[in-house]
Amino acid sequence: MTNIKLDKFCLVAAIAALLALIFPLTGIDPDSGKQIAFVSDIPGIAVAMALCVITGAAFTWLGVGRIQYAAIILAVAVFGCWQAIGALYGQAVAGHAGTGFWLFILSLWAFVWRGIDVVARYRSLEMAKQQSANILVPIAFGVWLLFLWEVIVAGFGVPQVLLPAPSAIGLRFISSTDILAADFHQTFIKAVISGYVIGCGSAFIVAIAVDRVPFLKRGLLPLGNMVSALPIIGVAPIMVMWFGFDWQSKAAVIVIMTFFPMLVNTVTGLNAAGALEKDLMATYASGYWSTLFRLRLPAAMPFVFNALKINSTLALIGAIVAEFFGTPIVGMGFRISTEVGRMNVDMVWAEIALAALAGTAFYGAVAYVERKATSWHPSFRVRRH
Amino acid sequence: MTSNAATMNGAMGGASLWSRLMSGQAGPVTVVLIALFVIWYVGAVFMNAPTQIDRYNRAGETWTTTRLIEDTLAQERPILPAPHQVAQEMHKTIFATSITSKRSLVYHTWVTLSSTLLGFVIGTALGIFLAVGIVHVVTLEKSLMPWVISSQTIPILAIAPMIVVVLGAIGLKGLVPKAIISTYLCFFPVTISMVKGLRSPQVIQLDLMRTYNASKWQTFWSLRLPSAMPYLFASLKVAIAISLVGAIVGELPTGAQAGLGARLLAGSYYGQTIQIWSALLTAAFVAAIMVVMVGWCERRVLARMGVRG
Amino acid sequence: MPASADAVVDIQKLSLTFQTADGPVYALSDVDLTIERGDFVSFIGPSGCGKTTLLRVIADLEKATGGDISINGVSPQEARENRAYGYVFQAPALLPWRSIERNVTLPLEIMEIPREERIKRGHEALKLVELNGFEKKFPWQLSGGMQQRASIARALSFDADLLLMDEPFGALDEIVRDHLNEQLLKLWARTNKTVAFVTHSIPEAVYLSTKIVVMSPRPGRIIDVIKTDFPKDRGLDIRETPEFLEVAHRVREGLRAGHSYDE
Amino acid sequence: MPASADAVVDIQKLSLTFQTADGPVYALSDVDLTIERGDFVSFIGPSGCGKTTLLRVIADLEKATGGDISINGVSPQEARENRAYGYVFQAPALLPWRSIERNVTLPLEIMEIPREERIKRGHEALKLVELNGFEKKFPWQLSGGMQQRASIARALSFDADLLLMDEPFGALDEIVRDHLNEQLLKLWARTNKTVAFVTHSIPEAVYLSTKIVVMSPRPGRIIDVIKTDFPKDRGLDIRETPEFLEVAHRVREGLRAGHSYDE
Amino acid sequence: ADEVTLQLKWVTQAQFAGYYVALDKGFYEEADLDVTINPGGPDIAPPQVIAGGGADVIVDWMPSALASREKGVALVNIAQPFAKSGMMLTCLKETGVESPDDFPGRTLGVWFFGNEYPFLSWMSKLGIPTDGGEKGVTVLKQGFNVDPLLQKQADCISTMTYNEYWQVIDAGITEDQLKVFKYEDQGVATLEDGLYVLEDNLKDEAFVDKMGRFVAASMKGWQWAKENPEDAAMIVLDNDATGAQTEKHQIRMMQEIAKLLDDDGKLDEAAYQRTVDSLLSGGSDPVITKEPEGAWTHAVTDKASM
Ligand SMILES: Nc1ncnc2c1ncn2[C@@H]1O[C@H](COP(=O)(O)OP(=O)(O)OP(=O)(O)O)[C@@H](O)[C@H]1O
Ligand SMILES: Nc1ncnc2c1ncn2[C@@H]1O[C@H](COP(=O)(O)OP(=O)(O)OP(=O)(O)O)[C@@H](O)[C@H]1O
Ligand SMILES: Cc1ncc(C[n+]2csc(CCO)c2C)c(N)n1
Ligand SMILES: [Mg+2]
Ligand SMILES: [Mg+2]
Repeated sequence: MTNIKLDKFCLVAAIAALLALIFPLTGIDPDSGKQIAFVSDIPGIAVAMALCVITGAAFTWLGVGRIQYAAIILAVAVFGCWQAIGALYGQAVAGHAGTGFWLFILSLWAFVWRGIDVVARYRSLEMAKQQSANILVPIAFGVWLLFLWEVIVAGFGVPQVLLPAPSAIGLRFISSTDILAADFHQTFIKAVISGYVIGCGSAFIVAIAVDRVPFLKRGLLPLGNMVSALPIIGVAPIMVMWFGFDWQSKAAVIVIMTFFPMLVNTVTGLNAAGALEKDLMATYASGYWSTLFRLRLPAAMPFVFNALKINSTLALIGAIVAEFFGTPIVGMGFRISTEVGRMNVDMVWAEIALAALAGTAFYGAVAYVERKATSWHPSFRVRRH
Repeated sequence: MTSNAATMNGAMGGASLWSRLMSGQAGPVTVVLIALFVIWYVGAVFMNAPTQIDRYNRAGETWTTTRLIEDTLAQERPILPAPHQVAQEMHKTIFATSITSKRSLVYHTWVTLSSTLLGFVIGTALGIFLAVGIVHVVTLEKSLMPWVISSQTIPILAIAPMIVVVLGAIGLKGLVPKAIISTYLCFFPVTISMVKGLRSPQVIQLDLMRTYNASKWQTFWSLRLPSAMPYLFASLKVAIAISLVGAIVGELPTGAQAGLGARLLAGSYYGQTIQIWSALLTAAFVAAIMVVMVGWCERRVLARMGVRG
Repeated sequence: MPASADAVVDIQKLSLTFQTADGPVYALSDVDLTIERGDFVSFIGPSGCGKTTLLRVIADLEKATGGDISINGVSPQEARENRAYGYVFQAPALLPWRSIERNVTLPLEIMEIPREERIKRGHEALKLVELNGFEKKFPWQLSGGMQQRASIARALSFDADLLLMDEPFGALDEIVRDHLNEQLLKLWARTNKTVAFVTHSIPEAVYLSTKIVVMSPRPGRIIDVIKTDFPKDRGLDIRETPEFLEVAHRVREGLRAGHSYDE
Repeated sequence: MPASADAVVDIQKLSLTFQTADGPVYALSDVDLTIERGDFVSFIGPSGCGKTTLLRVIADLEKATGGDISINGVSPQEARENRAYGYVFQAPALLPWRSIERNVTLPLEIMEIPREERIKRGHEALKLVELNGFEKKFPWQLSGGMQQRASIARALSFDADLLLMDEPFGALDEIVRDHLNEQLLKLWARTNKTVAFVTHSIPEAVYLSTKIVVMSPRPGRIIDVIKTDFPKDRGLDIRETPEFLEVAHRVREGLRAGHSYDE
Repeated sequence: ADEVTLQLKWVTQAQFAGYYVALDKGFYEEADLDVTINPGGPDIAPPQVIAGGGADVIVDWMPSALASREKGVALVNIAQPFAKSGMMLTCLKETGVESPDDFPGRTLGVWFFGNEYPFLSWMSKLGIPTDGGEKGVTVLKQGFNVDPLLQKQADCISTMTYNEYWQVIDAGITEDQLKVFKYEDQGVATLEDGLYVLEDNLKDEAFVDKMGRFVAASMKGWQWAKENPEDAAMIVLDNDATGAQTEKHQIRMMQEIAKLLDDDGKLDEAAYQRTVDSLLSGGSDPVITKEPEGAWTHAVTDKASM
């Protein structure tokens, strides 16, 4: 028995690209009744497809064991993507993509997946190399998803008002930075930050008070657990009614949304210190506050950060949804709901992109602080061996 | 020492009914609830007083404090309705109305509940599926995981209307778009917890399976999945609550269609705060009941698995 | 009530019952024991016989439900508040967010001893357990044995006259254990501290102690107290002497009598 | 390559290096060892010397980076795929959601042995460790010692000829340990299995083995292999004989030679 | 029967009584049509729905429809049942707003989501900036109700003659405590609640015929509703799935709506031109940038009146 293992992904890529050369690249123009474009009309895409067939076939036998090989197939895939975009917009394929075109995309998909796969398995003892590989994987995956989105929207000719292509969103993002900045300032800097700080801060203080008074702990916590299961979003119209149109009402919604996760987590965390450690402090006749600061708060930190992370995503979403119920005419939620009505869906997506960026950055920042503050925690520990 | 022993015995044996009540959970919860009601009433009086006084002034009436308090607790469109007003409205719309009527909260609850449950089931399935992929396929772990987290920073709730329209364009109407919004929200906690749960078997247990030369599937069924059960249930409690939020928000834009979200909106549209609050409280009860039911399933399953407690 | 002026721990008819959901657990019953100044007392007995519980009662981490106990002539609570003892738990119980040095000086910090003094005494304690050079490391960067030594240093750092040690060397391998046994004996001989020491190992108990307390379970009782008279500066080699083996044999017999195999 | 037809484990110039972020860790180096059918081999050595690693290489839980190893004449991987051995880990590693019976029959389930047969063999294994009557209990309802016995029953249930045991009695108290030692010896004498046994306790090693392998750390090497010739049906009392003490002394000297105190 | 899906601009209420009456009284059935009415709601944009294929015909305001047309959704007005605008700005007298000259420095509540165009053109006609400032007005995105006025968060709010205005009255404020500015009176009225379809579909003769029957049946419904306001309101209530509407409010709404209705639903070219001019005149930021072409047709109403 020979031990040759065929690389399945490369095989799929090669076959799909081969079929792509054979099947019609585009559909038929409904007006003229003629084929819109042939592979042979567009040298770029023909070359790219041929290249895919060759590399796919080669690596089907060779296997993509090495990182250099992965680099080659990723390079071929990037070239292919570039040609596909060129054909879509430069050669009027947009809106009429046919079987051949989609087979070509499938071939690229197999390449990209296999390439990412190899990079994901890459192991190096050099920190720098390993880290760049670790970052490259999700980025490459994300870029591929954007490409797919672009190609599907353009290829099927999805109306702009339903779903704009990433390129259109990107252009809009760049050309509207002033509006985006103003909205960001209103929603994020004013409402989210203040709501988050007040909500998490007050919950933290209340948690310590609750912890001091066992009666409250027994009485308030079960209710707290219930309240965190509430559709808090429902209070948004009430908050607007109570706190007015400006950012204060949004901050109030955020305070309510973030309060209970923080309360419940902090109280749980304050009880996380082990019995042994508590006994240890007792043998030193350590007082309440001394034990709180030296033992229980440090032990509670992982729980506190857990809540801070959950809340970082909740806060922005809360603010945006609350703007739905009345705002001054600036803010990310305002813009989203207004621009849908104006059929400027690309602007809507630019705001969504901004929200996703801001939310991810916020989460990342909290996660970073967590890593610094609780570097002692087992989950962050580098293995000693 | 002896005195110490005495107090301990005292605490165990002859404790007064009162202190025993208050040392459990039911007692304190009741007290806190009563306190909340008192605050609510006081709040209602204070928040509704300005408009009430305005109204007296406009009508040129004179008023006394007692009358003011009475009137603030009986407004038709109060800023903050009093608990008994909400209770009356809930009684009227839940018990005193035929459940097939469009004015019955039971009917609206059912509409919301059905898409909640559908979304919850799909979301849980999706969440588990993703987690299984992430745990078994390195590439998925590295490429997908960061995007799973980022996906939750997209304000899906704000673009819910657009989603409903776009899904409508591809022929998905009624229950499904709402359920999809629920799905989007509730797969996340399930994925995160299940990844943790499926990874929770200790190295030694995995090694054990290896010494038996167990296949991936055998390891999954006899080790990973059972270990993940506690994590799964913890996340299901979050997921079901969040799924309800999704269904409610998904109903907001569909305006005049049925559901608790539509009730919230319609109440808001006509400034009928009592209606808003009763829809809100109903949603809260539904959420609580669903969480309790998941907890009940959890206890049953874990008990069958022999977990102590 | 104190039996002798020199009694550090004086226990009379002590009993302790835990109230649990399944009914009462009689952890200790009718325990009488006096520990004199300078004594090295080992407690040995099958698992669950109440060794830890007894130590915890002395340390005021558990309240007796009957009988009398006094530490240095006062109640355990007062003794604890006077910081009369150092306690070494079975597990190291180091705080993972503090460096070794800051773990060792934790009790001094709580006693509000000035910083410089703290650091000085911390260094001394670490030197005693041969951990100098590891001050800035974090607990997880040390092996299990080193962690246990750090926790001993912590108990030594504030120089209490009474040391309560609950199976401090349980998790260590035999060689390291032998070595730490030697060190502990030296420290004890030099400083004239009083030590109460729980162990599962018969040779360890025999080697270290001036008095071996053999306990039996259900309810925890003292079934034998064996005095030894090896010199204070005994070496590890005494373990192969007939006297040693004889005492060890007596301990083993006592243990076996109180033991049931199905635990 | 196999040295003798009867060699169950044959190791030649085996070495294993872990690649870590801080640089390579040389866990095993140049290990030569033959275990014959019916041998009871104990591995003893300071913490971190590579005992577990060696056992894991034999079990194909770790891949050697150099040298040759064969189990029953085939590679460790094939041996594992043939289910050639039973492995007892240091901790019981019972699955908490399975009853004792279902824990013990887990390997049989994975080998797709029919239900009735499974239950029969499970019962037999449980009887061997004197746990009959506890089939329906869950692990947490058993004491630590009973759990460890259940895990031994699990390794015995599929009746492999080779038993690999990594400090199976490490966490037990001395009396229970003695008892289980006796039981294990009886089982071995009766079934003529081959056993590879890791321990920290010198008396345990001497008492149980036909061959004691003394190891030293950094990198893990074998520094002494001591053959004993006590009868197969030895009793616990041999531990007080001079021959026993002599072997123990030799082991202790070997250990001390390879030991450094700062671990 | 031919299937027709109608997307409304807002929730089920008497504002759309004609369509519900036509459905309920079987006028559509008589015209061999199988009509589905989809209610709208806040943040449902009818042009988006029709672009996505979710409806055949939509109810929309002309400013929004023309703006969408510029964004590439080729909407064409096929009928205009509402001849007059019901939009107004309602202020509390006590705030001292007497005329548009008093607007600068005030806070005004405005609906967005494509409903802001009439307001914006009015302000640009008055030369009042809408960005806050000393000389400008502060604009609030008004939510779903009249709270901003009642709670004095705004000096004036947008209301419809047939809806929000009465909610203010119901809240206990009397008519003489209010100052209203009707868009009709200010000469800035734009056409509301017209029927729009996609231009491409009109190439199809059968579709034009279907719409002809649809418009005819709908106008019959409107006629009936005008004549029987109480019954029409009850039909609306029957169709409201939230069960939140009240009889009193809907009857009153029907009566007000009746005042705005046209007889035959045929688009008045002059009114169209007025709307377009007003939208084009938006100063630096007009709602539409160029004179629309082909944005309306009489083809359908001509068929309907045959
Ligand atoms: N908090 C408690 N509640 C109920 N029972 C307890 C509690 N603590 C200990 N016990 C019981 O008291 C008995 C004595 O326990 P203790 O920990 O003192 O034993 P031990 O001699 O230290 O055993 P080991 O050698 O295993 O450490 C045991 O049966 C134990 O189960
Ligand atoms: N996966 C690993 N990666 C890196 N180093 C490892 C790994 N596993 C073990 N080591 C190192 O290899 C050496 C031998 O470890 P091993 O567990 O075999 O020791 P041991 O003799 O079993 O010790 P103990 O008696 O403490 O169980 C140790 O220094 C250990 O730190
Ligand atoms: C968010 C929101 N947008 C618009 C209106 C106003 N409104 C009520 S009825 C109606 C007429 C539609 O033909 C309009 C625009 C509102 N109240 N809330
Ligand atoms: Mg103990
Ligand atoms: Mg080991």
